[in-house]
Amino acid sequence: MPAGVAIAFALGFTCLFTALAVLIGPKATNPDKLKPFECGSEPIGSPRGRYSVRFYQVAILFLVFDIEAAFMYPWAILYKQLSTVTTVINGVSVTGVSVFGFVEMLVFVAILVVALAYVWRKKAIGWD
Amino acid sequence: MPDQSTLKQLVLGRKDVQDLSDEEHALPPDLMTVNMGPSHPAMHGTVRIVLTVDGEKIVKGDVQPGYLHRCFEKESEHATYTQVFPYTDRLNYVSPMINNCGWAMAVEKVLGIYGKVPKRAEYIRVIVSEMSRMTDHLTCIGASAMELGAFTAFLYFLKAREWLYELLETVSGARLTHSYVRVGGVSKDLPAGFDASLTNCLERIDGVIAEVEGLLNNNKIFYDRMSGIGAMTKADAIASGCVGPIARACGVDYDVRRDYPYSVYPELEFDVPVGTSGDCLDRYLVRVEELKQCIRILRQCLKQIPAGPIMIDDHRVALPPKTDAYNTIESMIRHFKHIMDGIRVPAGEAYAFVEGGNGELGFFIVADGTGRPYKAYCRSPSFVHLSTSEQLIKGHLIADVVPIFGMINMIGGECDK
Amino acid sequence: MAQKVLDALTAKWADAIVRTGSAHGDEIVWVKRDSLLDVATWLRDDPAMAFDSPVFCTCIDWLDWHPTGRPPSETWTEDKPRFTVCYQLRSLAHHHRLRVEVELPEHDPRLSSLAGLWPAFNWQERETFDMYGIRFDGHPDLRRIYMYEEFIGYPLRKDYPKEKRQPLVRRDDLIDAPHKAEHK
Amino acid sequence: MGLELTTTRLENAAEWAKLAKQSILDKATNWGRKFSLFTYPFVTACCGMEFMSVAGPKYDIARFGAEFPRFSPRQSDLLMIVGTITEKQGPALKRVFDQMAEPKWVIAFGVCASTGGFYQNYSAMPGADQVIPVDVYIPGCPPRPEQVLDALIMLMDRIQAGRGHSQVRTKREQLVATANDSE
Repeated sequence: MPAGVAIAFALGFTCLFTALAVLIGPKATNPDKLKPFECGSEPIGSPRGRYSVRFYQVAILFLVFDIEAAFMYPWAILYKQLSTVTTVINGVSVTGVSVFGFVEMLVFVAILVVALAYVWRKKAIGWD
Repeated sequence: MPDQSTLKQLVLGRKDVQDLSDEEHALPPDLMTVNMGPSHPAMHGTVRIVLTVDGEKIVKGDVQPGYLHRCFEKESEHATYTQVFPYTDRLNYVSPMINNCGWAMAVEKVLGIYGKVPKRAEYIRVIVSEMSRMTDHLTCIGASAMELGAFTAFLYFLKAREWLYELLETVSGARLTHSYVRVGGVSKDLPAGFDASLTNCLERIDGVIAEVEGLLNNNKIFYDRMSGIGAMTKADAIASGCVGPIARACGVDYDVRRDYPYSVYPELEFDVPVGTSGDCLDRYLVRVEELKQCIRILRQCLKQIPAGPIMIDDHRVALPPKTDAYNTIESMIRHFKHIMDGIRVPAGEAYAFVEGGNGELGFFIVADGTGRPYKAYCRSPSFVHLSTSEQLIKGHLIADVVPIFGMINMIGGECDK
Repeated sequence: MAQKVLDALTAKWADAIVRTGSAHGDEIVWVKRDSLLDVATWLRDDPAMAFDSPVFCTCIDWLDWHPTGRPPSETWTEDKPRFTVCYQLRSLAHHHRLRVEVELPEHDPRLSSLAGLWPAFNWQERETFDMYGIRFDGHPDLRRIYMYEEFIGYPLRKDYPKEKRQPLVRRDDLIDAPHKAEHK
Repeated sequence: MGLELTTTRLENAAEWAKLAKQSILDKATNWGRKFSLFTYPFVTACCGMEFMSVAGPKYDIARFGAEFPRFSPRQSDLLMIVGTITEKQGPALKRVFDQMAEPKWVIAFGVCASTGGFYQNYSAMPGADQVIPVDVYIPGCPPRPEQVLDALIMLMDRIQAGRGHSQVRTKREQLVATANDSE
């Protein structure tokens, strides 16, 4: 249920603001406005040319490590619950601290560090 | 514009499609032309570069200055010698006082009173130009650090620059466009309590420089973005007329204040930092070292400044004192004639140069005996350094254009005159 | 100090040199237009001269030049050359300076470019061309550097009025549209 | 219909009375716009140094919500013309202004941007308003940072009153549209 509310809120806000912008915002289009912005000069060269494949490579690598960072957020929130272990000793629940949460993330990061080392050695990150 | 295939072979040695061997039959991507236009934060707003890029690597850059051409020469031909001072402020508006001193020395050279300016005035000129040189280096390093992402260094240096602006404002009345120096001396004496506030300000700036050096000197990101970028060999630097911090970074041991000593620089000792590899990092280190030298010079000047007149007492050049001008008719006429017609400079041509913020800033004046210069050419270091930028950015990535332009310290007003 | 440069020059290039002089600490040598390139290469390559550092290149327009306090013979007349292109050179090794000046007539302001010898003059000659209309033969890419391509005329010449604007773009709803008046 | 579209010069009081009426929604949106100005610093010359000081730690422009410079006209609504505009720069300025999203305001920072200052010659343009409509002019060469902050507050009042050039133009278009529909 709370996830549903969160999603509803998110969608609600985005739709509200875009609707407001569309309704209230004044519109004045002129031919110059639709041209691409090139620091104030006449746009030259066509964007249709063949791009170097390196752009795609660097983008994909960024995606991998970006998602890795994204996974850390939920982990950070749940860190407290992950590392507290409640064991029941003769009827009394004792909460101790375990390193489960930390090790779990270490493993996750270690895998990606191996990937990073491989990519670094293959010089896929740099441009030359 | 040479067609794309020759460009590719010319620089990158890539083979054309026909003679590609089978296994490397991947189609080479087209060269893209990109605009790094006039209104771009890294271009200080006044330079347009048409970049021909292969992916991210720059194959050819056509640098086009001239977007801030405000006709310094044409305006100064229509103004008297003293009226040209406000125009010289706006040449290198990051260190305006040095331009003033340069113009004043050029006119004194044509007049023939080159060394006869009173000692105190010379000392005041050195003090205010060294303060102006400090604001130049502070702004240059701060702005290029900010362009590389080090926003804190920018704010620290801006704080230090504010202190200097306030001090320069107490001296000349304006924060930036001072028009303080006059032919034959300076317009006003230093305000009371100036020494104390200057020494206090210098200590604080020492602290700020130490802070920013701690931030930037061994900062991995800053080091990687700066070292090896835009390197220039010593021979190239000399042949392309580079001077100032950029030439010193390449190892050219040339500083106008020491090699062609003018004003009271022979009585001050300071050393000239010289770099080795000539890349952006060396330019940064040379500028930081020069900041410290400026502080050292200022401290010596404060100790050695003599009392005395601040204006040469040659009636052809100096204005009559205000008390005479209001009481006696002759002085009033002389005052009026001096202001309206300007200083009568005998016909002749002379070239005088000073060590500006970016290097040798010279003024070539042709005088024709009237009160207005017949020709006033300004030799601007930024224009010369910008002409080397086409070679410097070749082969680098697009992102490297930013530190190169930051460290060339191309000031629009001085570059486009 | 650079007097010995002038003596060496006159000794070596007696025919190419029109006259020499010195003003306010700078030694000046007037060179004929067609032998400028050889003198310049010699100045740069000769070990005794070693003028390796270019300082500036500009042009003086002598139109209606009448210096006060000077004999009337110096006022400019139609037959005298109108433009003088000055190259200032410096030798870092020998620590001396020299200004090479070439006088050009009004109808044919053309001389050989020194951009090949010193790269600094590449842009400075383009600036002199843009401002004074001096053609530099052999310059790799002689086009306007400060003004825009559509600009007509050479602004720093004495006969170009200071406020004659050639606007590229103006707002169309200006009350007093100056550029319309000019174009009519 | 008599409502002349191109210039935003207000000839008569009657016309201004019609334009001045603001609905609650207008007032609310103007209030929102006033305090969140994203500046596009069109920096060219010496005023750039003063613009740095204005954005710097001492005369902080962040206190007025206009601190974050956006270097693309798409994301900015206040065009600050900082420094001299030369004839060669004119087309670039006009193009950047046209590419800005509505509503947009313009501040001419310094006397060179307002009237060309003491550069009255073939290359310096006599003021940026030869090319684009300017809302607030700041005198001074360069203006003191306090003048800049004062000009910003002046611009905020104009935004709140709906008297910016782009606001007046859009209001006029609405009036003309409603006038045509009612016929």
